Amino acid sequence: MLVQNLAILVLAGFVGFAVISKVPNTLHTPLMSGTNAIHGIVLLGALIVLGLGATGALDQILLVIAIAFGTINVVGGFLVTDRMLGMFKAKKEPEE
Amino acid sequence: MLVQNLAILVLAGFVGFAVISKVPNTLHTPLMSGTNAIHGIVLLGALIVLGLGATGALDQILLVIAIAFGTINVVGGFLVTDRMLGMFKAKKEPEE
Amino acid sequence: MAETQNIAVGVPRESAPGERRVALVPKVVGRLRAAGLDVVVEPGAGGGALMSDWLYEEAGATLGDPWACEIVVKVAAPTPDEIHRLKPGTVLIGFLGTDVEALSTADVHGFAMEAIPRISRAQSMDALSSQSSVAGYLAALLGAQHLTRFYPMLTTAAGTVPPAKVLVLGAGVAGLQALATARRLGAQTTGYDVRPEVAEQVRSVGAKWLDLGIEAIGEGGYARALTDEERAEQVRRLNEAVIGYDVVITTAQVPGRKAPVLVTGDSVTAMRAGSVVVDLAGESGGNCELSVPGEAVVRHDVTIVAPLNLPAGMPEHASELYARNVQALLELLVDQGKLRLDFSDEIVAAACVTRKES
Amino acid sequence: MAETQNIAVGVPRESAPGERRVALVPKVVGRLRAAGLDVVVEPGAGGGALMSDWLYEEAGATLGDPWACEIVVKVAAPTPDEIHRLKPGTVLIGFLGTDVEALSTADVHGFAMEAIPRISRAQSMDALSSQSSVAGYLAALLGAQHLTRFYPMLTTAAGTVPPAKVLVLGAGVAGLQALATARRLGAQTTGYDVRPEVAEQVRSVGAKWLDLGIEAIGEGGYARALTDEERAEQVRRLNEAVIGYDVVITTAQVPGRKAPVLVTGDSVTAMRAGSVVVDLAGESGGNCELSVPGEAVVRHDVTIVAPLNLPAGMPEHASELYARNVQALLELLVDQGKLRLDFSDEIVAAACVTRKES
Amino acid sequence: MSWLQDPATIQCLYIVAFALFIYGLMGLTGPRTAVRGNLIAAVGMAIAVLATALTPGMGNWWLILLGIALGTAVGVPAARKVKMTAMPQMVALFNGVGGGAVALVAWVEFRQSNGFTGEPLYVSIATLFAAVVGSVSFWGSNVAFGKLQEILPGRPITVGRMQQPLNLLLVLITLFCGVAVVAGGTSELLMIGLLVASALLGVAVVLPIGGADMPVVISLLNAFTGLSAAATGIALNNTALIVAGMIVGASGSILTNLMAKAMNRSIPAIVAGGFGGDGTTASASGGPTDKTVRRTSASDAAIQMSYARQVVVVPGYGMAVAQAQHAVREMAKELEAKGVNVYYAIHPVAGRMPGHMNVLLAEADVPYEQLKEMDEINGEFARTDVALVIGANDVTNPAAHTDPGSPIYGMPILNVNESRSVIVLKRGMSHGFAGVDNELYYDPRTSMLFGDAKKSVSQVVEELRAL
Amino acid sequence: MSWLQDPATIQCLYIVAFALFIYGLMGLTGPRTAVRGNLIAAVGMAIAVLATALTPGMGNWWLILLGIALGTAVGVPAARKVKMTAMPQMVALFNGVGGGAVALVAWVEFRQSNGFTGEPLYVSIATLFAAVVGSVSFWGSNVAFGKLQEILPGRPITVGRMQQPLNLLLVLITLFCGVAVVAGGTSELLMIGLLVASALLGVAVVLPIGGADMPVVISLLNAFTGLSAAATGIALNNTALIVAGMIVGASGSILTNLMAKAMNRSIPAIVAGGFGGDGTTASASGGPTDKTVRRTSASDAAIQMSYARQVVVVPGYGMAVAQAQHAVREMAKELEAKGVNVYYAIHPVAGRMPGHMNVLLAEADVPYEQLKEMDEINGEFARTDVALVIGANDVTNPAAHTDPGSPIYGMPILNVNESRSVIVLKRGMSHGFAGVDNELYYDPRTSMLFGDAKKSVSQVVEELRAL
Ligand SMILES: NC(=O)c1ccc[n+]([C@@H]2O[C@H](COP(=O)([O-])OP(=O)(O)OC[C@H]3O[C@@H](n4cnc5c(N)ncnc54)[C@H](OP(=O)(O)O)[C@@H]3O)[C@@H](O)[C@H]2O)c1
Ligand SMILES: NC(=O)c1ccc[n+]([C@@H]2O[C@H](COP(=O)([O-])OP(=O)(O)OC[C@H]3O[C@@H](n4cnc5c(N)ncnc54)[C@H](OP(=O)(O)O)[C@@H]3O)[C@@H](O)[C@H]2O)c1
Ligand SMILES: NC(=O)c1ccc[n+]([C@@H]2O[C@H](COP(=O)([O-])OP(=O)(O)OC[C@H]3O[C@@H](n4cnc5c(N)ncnc54)[C@H](O)[C@@H]3O)[C@@H](O)[C@H]2O)c1
Ligand SMILES: NC(=O)c1ccc[n+]([C@@H]2O[C@H](COP(=O)([O-])OP(=O)(O)OC[C@H]3O[C@@H](n4cnc5c(N)ncnc54)[C@H](O)[C@@H]3O)[C@@H](O)[C@H]2O)c1
Repeated sequence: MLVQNLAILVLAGFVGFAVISKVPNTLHTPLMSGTNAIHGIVLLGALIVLGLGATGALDQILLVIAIAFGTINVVGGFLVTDRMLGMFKAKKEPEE
Repeated sequence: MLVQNLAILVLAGFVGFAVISKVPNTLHTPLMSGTNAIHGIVLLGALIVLGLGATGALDQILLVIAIAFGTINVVGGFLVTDRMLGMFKAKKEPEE
Repeated sequence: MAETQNIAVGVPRESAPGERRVALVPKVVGRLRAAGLDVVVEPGAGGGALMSDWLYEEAGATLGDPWACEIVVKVAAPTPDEIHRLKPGTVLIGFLGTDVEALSTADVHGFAMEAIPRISRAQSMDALSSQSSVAGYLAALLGAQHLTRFYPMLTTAAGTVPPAKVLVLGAGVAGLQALATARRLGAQTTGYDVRPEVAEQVRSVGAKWLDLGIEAIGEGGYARALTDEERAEQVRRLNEAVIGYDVVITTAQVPGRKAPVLVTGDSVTAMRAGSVVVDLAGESGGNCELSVPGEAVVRHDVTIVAPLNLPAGMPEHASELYARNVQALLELLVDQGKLRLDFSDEIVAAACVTRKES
Repeated sequence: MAETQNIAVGVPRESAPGERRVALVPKVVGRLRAAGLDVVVEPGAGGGALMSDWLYEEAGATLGDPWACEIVVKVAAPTPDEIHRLKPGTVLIGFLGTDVEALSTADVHGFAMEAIPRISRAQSMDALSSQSSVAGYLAALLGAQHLTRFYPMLTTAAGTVPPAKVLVLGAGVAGLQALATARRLGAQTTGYDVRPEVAEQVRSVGAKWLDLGIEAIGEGGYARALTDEERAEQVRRLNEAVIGYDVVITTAQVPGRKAPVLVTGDSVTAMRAGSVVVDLAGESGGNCELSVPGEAVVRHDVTIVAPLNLPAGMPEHASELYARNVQALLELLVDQGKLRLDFSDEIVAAACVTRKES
Repeated sequence: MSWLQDPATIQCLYIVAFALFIYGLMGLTGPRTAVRGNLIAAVGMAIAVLATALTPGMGNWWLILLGIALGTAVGVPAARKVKMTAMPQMVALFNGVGGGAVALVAWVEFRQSNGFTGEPLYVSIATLFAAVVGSVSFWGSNVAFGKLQEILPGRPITVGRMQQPLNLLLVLITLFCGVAVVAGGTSELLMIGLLVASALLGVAVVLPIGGADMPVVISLLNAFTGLSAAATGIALNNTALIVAGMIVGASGSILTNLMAKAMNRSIPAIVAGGFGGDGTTASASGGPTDKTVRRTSASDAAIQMSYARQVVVVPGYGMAVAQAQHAVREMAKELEAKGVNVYYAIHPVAGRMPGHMNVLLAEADVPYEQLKEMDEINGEFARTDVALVIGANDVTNPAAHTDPGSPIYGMPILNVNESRSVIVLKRGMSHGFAGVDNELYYDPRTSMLFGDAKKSVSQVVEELRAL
Repeated sequence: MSWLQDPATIQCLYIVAFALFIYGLMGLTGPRTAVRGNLIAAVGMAIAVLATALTPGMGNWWLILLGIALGTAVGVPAARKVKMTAMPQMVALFNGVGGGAVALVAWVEFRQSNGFTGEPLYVSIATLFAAVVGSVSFWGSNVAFGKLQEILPGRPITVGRMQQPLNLLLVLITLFCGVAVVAGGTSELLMIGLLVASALLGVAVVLPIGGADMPVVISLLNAFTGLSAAATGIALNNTALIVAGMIVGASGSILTNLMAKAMNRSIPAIVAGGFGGDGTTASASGGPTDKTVRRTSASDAAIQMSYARQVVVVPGYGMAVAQAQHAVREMAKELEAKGVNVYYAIHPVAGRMPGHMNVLLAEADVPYEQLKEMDEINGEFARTDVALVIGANDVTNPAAHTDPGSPIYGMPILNVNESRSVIVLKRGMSHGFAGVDNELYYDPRTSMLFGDAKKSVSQVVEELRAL
């Protein structure tokens, strides 16, 4: 199980590496923001731990915060990225 | 196990896709030859099946052939690729 | 004395007024010497092109009487006087013109440079092309010199002057060269010709093509003469087109005929004051109605220049190119230092306008 | 009759021989009219530039006696006759020259175009620059016209001619323009100046820089005169350098002095036959020892051209640029249709060479 | 419903989810596909969350919904309302909370498993790694946010020569707590010690870094958060977390590197700055003033222009010196091919001789119709998206209008500063012919592309072609 | 030794191996890193084989060694001795045996497991998939080899209108056998039927494809073999096989696509040809002769020139028509930056007026020193690696020397055919001014880059920049 996960880890690393090879500077910030949204996936971790039965009050509070954090990361991340990318959509509408 | 393997499969597909995005035509043939050598990895399949105890004579003959085939693929593939790529090394030696 | 057995090429001093060219230049003399020919140069022959006698001597020529040589090379057609000085059987090379009666009575082999066929193999002997290049280049400069305005666009602290518009009528060798030269100087160029296939060539020197919708494709790559209606129509449409241009350079010729009139007096009246017409067809009557061949006149505030013998205005290089053409022809006529006229050769046959009775 | 209250600008016909320019062109007349000035043009004033009287009238000028106007604009300095025709208190604008005695006795305000300071704000009035541009352009063409060879490289069936090498001595406004123009025509260009900072400017028009190792930086962006040793050394090194060039264009001037001799007779002798020297400093004595100002002479098979008043060779645009310079100056001198001389203004103060005693 | 809750189904959904992440990320690397790429990644995220919700035995729904509601309530308005200029700090904040979530989950895991008793070694190591990195990322990002939002001062804040020993101490404490836990320690104090020490570390490292370097730091922390998510994935044996986390970790590292390069900074130098080393802070080169200029890069200039409707090229003496005319013409052609209107604004005295620009542009075969005189073009600038000033200086200097003491006062100029943005190509901050400073360069709408004009323009051409 | 044989160790070695594959493959995509990339991948392969050898319980060593020895004895000399021109068929052969190995392994697995009794469904499906694809690949590759080696005729071989029904039949048989086995059939006849039917399918599909399309077909089969290896990996639960196979499958597909595009062919058209559809076969356009010309692409021209020591540009009327002079100059600059000597060979009558080329090249600012007259350059061609003929035709036509009947007989020409290779840029096969055919274009050392000269040269410039 662990080694398989390791294989996946390595492959994912290569994917990340190969995909981001040459990106124009202007896209650096949106891209950072986009990947930032993707690591909002940590939300899943919080969901699982809470969903599968964390019980103590402190634990639950902590996990609710974690879920809230994760949600902010995901939702805010994608929205902000979309807004940043708005400038690429704006092009030449008046003309066409 | 299977799903993990599927995950690996998908990731590997993305890697293959992302790595070969834009390659100059002149490198097409060496690249084909290089990837060809890599799928010589089937040798491993033959090794495992034979090594982990195939017994019948026919099976053993088939597997020896399979190993021979795999070896040809691997060894020949890498060598031929290297020779093809020789032309990229030849450049401008007389000058420098 | 093996050398005395070589046949000799004589280079007279050109006698035509204003002719500054010479049929051979020192550089080419050297090559002919190397090919086993003697060269006799009349003293002062290169004077018009600012090439002194000692340059010829240095190249291996002797100074002396060129008319006694087996081969005499000239630029312009010989005068009657000069024809008298030719020995019978002499090979005479030059622009011999259409009037070859006198020559044939003198019993010489006359090779006319303008009669060399325009086939690929003969391109190195094509003096019409080489001299037209010179003429085209100088025509563009002449336009710039007489124009009261700049060719190029210029944005300065004292305002912007727009680029001059140059129209070239007749896009043969000279016309294309004029277009290219004017464009180099920054003018906006347009070309026109009756042969429609020239449009691509005009564009290939960065000029626009003026399409009037009249075509006249003749033989051998030359234009044919237009019918009367066609001519009238052409002149009418040109009258309209010409008005917008600062410089109009005309090069339209039809071999063996009077040059067509392309720019009428009316057109000139309608042109902007200070504009220029450069008429390269001056020798065959001119493409502009108001041209005075050999002069620059101002009519209706437009300068009309109709130079005669424009190539003589750049004598050294014009002579050099001409001499190379002559050299290439000589190589065809002379074999190992001996004259050998092979009239079965297409070029020799076509170029020979008079032939000694033998 | 509000119009009669406008002050009037008079444009005489230039009287200097060969002067084809005119101080105002119709286009600028229109603008002055729009700015509330009357313009009186002497009949035939634009004739030399091929601009007819009715063009002026169309632009709003009246034909009449320009000398009666409050402001008289000229190109060349007025002759004594002309000075007599000026009313006291008239504002006279033009290239007034160094001899202003006569003017000051005539009690007029003389504004010399050549005295306008070369500061950024005054660039639109800088007639020296605008006329130098014209001169530089024409100098390059003059070289091409007198050279017995091509400027551009040309590979033809009759052999290849190499590009001409053009050297420009003195890379001020005219020199740079000459370099740029010659290069456009395909020549290989090289520039030289005593002011080393000009090297970058020479390269910026695609020319090479000839480094002789002599520097002479004067005031206000002009060159200073060289010391005797410096001059001797410069001439010696130039003698060597000049030999390899087909065309040498000289523009070296030091304000208020005789032009330095840069091309000696010896250099000319050593140049290749057929080469050309174009001497733009003809008016101040010439940069070439053998120059005959105003003529084209052949010495040692080298053509030496020393034109006087070259800008007059392209009268329409030269006049137009000059007129724009004059217009810019007038805008400084005239306020709402009234003369208002503000001698505290740097430009007004510097340009005014004689002042009416008030 | 049963097959839906089959672990295989969930795993397959995870695979679909990360495939969408990757596909979306590929889209994000090109301006044309970026918007769609972001959407695709978002869909992937939705699928991943749904798949998790399907996990058999999930409970605590109310709490989960509470958390999600809270997060949405905070995140959506924040993302919607933030000003475009405040985007970088918003990203920092979002990144920070992500790291915070990781750290919290790790803490709870510690508590739930009673200090990892009975868990395999790799689980404890991965969880602790996640805790440390998440905590550093959370606090570091918050400091970065504070600096950019100007809650904290933007300049480097250090404790002087004590910086390095302090950092070292924090690292040692973190390590000690971690090792103790792995070795079997179950005291929660160890875990809290680890979280606090790494939190302090995050603060201590980011505080000394200057505001100009912040974007790079945020990107670095972003990559860290990704790695911590991957570690959580390993601990929880969750493929989606592993893949998504690792992709962010890898691409984030590359991205950080690219960003640092584009800003002419090296990551070690920046981080060294954080560790009290001698990483010099980025500042405008040259210019004795304390005004700052904004640098830009060829690729940014290219993108900016390719999305413009109208670009006006303002050539000057520098273009002539660099002999950049051919490259300029080429650039214009590329832009025209993208549907951009290109004009050339020719100032009467640009260059060093009358008509200097004309000669050069004609040589490069620029159509006469595109050359505009000053009077003609000055009205156009207000309608121009980008004014590209190539080696021109004096002829664009607003001092000619505004400063009566200036030697160029009274000279008409090209009003490039009226256009929406200005990109100036020159080698450094040196003066033009008139020898005076140019206020234009300090205008917030101006960015400078330093370097020889020919080289810069050629780079822009390349970038345009790559778009 | 024990820890070495730990499955975890072996798995880790596999991970290292495939990481090296990927890294190597990345290297193979650039000319500078390709050689090293290939080596790295080979090292990865060695590690994978070693790791497999470590698997606990391995036996049959002698047989294994026998197989390896056999393979080496055949493979090494074959790879060493093959002529450069025969490389493509050698690759086909190697690919084929790889597919063969997969098919054989699948067969043995079937036999060993007694028709997959007791194996999970996915094992049987994956194995059968491997068997079919491996078999198709083996036989298809062998046919491709035969065609390229000219053992089989290169032209398409079909059974006419029966082709489609035949192929369909073979597909159905294959499917039937496969489904039967999956459904529980254990008869070995089913397996043999499947192998035979897919073998015939491989032959039947490749035979009708013309020789010109072979490289694309080989690449496609290569991708297939990769997929079959991945399937084997799934069946054997072997990560290395899965990853390596899948990478080859994916990259091979992309590569096939790229190759087809570069040859102006579409994969569906090619395969349709194999299935008896109307995929027209690639042939030289224009020209009534049956002589063929070799096409090339901008990227190949770029690579060829960038690795040359000397390139001579031969401009002609076509360059003038296309007004390509600026692009040509740019290209020369790129080449010079790469250390290539560039000259321009100016024929006396190139173009349509004396000095035509001079005017244009001067406009583009080509230094005079690089312009060479005919006499000067003709001696140089023998020392020239690439002669790049841009829109010139008559002036390079050897008929001027060899064919007394030709209208250009006797005209001096540029001896471009003496240089090591010639690239001709023109729009099609039409004639020049003299209206005669040019033998040069059919020379084996000549390749044609069709298209407008300006566009072609600009593409070459782009490719040069991308190198
Ligand atoms: N046109 C005329 O007739 C004439 C005649 C004489 C004087 N002038 C004067 O010249 C000035 C012309 O203004 P302008 O804006 O054209 O030029 P400018 O004000 O002189 O500025 C030129 C700028 O180009 C930059 N530069 C130089 N070489 C460069 C290179 N290789 N690459 C990139 N940038 C380079 C320089 O900055 P860096 O060093 O930082 O790169 C400099 O600031 C005016 O002041 C005018 O009055 C004009
Ligand atoms: N120089 C002179 O003074 C002069 C004067 C008159 C005649 N000539 C004659 O002209 C000929 C000159 O020879 P040359 O080799 O320069 O030219 P050429 O033989 O006329 O061939 C030009 C070639 O360029 C190609 N082409 C045309 N437009 C193109 C474009 N846009 N892009 C790419 N290719 C293009 C054409 O082929 P595609 O259509 O297939 O593209 C054509 O085959 C000689 O035969 C000479 O005798 C010369
Ligand atoms: N085959 C060769 O090697 C070769 C060599 C040299 C020239 N040529 C060709 O021969 C042709 C003629 O060359 P040339 O320069 O000696 O021609 P030219 O001097 O006889 O005439 C000049 C041009 O005027 C044009 N013209 C004639 N009547 C006209 C009219 N009414 N209106 C407008 N234009 C008119 C002609 O079409 C021609 O283009 C050219 O096309 C040239 O390419 C071929
Ligand atoms: N600030 C402005 O706006 C402005 C406007 C116009 C001109 N200028 C500058 O003023 C300078 C002079 O312009 P100009 O053309 O009127 O100058 P000019 O006509 O007085 O002199 C021409 C050139 O000759 C050079 N020269 C003098 N003696 C020489 C010698 N012995 N050898 C070689 N060269 C010698 C000078 O350096 C000068 O470059 C130029 O550099 C120009 O840029 C500035």
